Amino acid sequence: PQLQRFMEAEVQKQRVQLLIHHMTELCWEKCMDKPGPKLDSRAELCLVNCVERFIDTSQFILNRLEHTHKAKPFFSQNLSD
Amino acid sequence: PQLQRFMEAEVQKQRVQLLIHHMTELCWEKCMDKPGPKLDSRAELCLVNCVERFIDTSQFILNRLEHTHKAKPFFSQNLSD
Amino acid sequence: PQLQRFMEAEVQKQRVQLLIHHMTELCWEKCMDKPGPKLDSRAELCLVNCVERFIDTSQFILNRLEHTHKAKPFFSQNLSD
Amino acid sequence: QVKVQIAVANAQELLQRMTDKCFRKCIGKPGGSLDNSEQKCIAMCMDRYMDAWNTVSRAYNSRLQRERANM
Amino acid sequence: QVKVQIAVANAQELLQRMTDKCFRKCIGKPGGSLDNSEQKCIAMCMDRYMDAWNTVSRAYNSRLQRERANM
Amino acid sequence: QVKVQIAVANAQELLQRMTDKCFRKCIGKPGGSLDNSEQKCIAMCMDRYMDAWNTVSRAYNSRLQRERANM
Repeated sequence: PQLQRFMEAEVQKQRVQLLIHHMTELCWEKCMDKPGPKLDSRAELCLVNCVERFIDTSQFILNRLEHTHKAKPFFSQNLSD
Repeated sequence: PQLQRFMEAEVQKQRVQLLIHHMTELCWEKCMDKPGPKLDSRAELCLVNCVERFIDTSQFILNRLEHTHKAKPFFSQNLSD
Repeated sequence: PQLQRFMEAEVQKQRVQLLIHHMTELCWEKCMDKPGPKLDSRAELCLVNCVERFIDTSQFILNRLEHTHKAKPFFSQNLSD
Repeated sequence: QVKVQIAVANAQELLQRMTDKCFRKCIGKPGGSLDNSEQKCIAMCMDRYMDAWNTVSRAYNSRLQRERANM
Repeated sequence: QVKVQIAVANAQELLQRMTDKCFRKCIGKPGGSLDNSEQKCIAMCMDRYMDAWNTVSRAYNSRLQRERANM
Repeated sequence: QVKVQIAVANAQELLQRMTDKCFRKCIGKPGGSLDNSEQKCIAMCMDRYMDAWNTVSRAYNSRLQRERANM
């Protein structure tokens, strides 16, 4: 059980790493069209906001799925077939 | 150990195949905007150059990572957390 | 053998699910540039046609590969190396 | 239990792809908060994305049945 | 047997990527059938995609050999 | 040992995505060699990509800590 807990924690860490790679790519496209000789403060702010808004978007979607009636038929259909 | 070496070689081959699929997609986008009835020599040269420059880019990046000081904090941070 | 058949069926189902996710993404890009307050009938028809034509395209490609001479050197080369 | 795992994986896959598509569509330059118009855009985008997923699933299944009937 | 599995996986990968690229390139707004000009476009696109795959494979292998010769 | 494997996989993932992005950004039509201006572009692109990765990681971790503090 200790080994299992260790493995689960490592799998979870890897999932976070993949999310960070994904956000880096997405925010790179949104904030860095012309990479300059330094990371200027505008690009840095854009990157930080991009991560914050991406997490906001995920949470907004999850919340809305839990509270809306539309979600139920989808997930039950999904589980039953 | 012989089976293991065989498996490792096969895994390595599959990695090369995925790299070739990836380069085909990338160079297709760079060199073949309008596929014609034949692979003309200009598109063919572009594809060959595209593969060569992609490998150059990978090697340039790897070399620079090894020689630059910036790489060290990144990789050590990466290993320690 | 029964467990194996069950697992194979589940793996196959998951492959279908991934195909559906892939087609949703592709057809979303082709048919839904501006999501409106309702799924209008034009977008719905476009989605259905998009799925049908995507499957047509897959089948067309598979058929042509089987009947063309070009396919043979490719697949045999592929199998022999 | 395998069935539940696959259903969960499937729902997660849908969630991830939907989040990605709706973020790209609704957030232009990311600002200091998720403002009202962005939230409305995301809500609409979610509903349409799930509609699209449902329509695609139905279209795929009906095609499959037609093909089986023709064999 | 492992070799056959890898070759099959490799052919499937090529097929998937080719279908995706040629569908995107040849089908603008999906209509009620795969019309003649779309079929021609797909056929041409397939041939060029396989040419590209072959050219890329050859270029990669010749680079690999040059590198090995230099070591 | 699992930790090392994950760190290696993570570094490889970063390397692959960075190579892809910087190749797309810096090499227009691929020519007969990697010329000087392309090399400069790649070097700058690498540095900015690693900056972006670091900034994103920090922003994600600080968000996580704020969320935990609020629970």
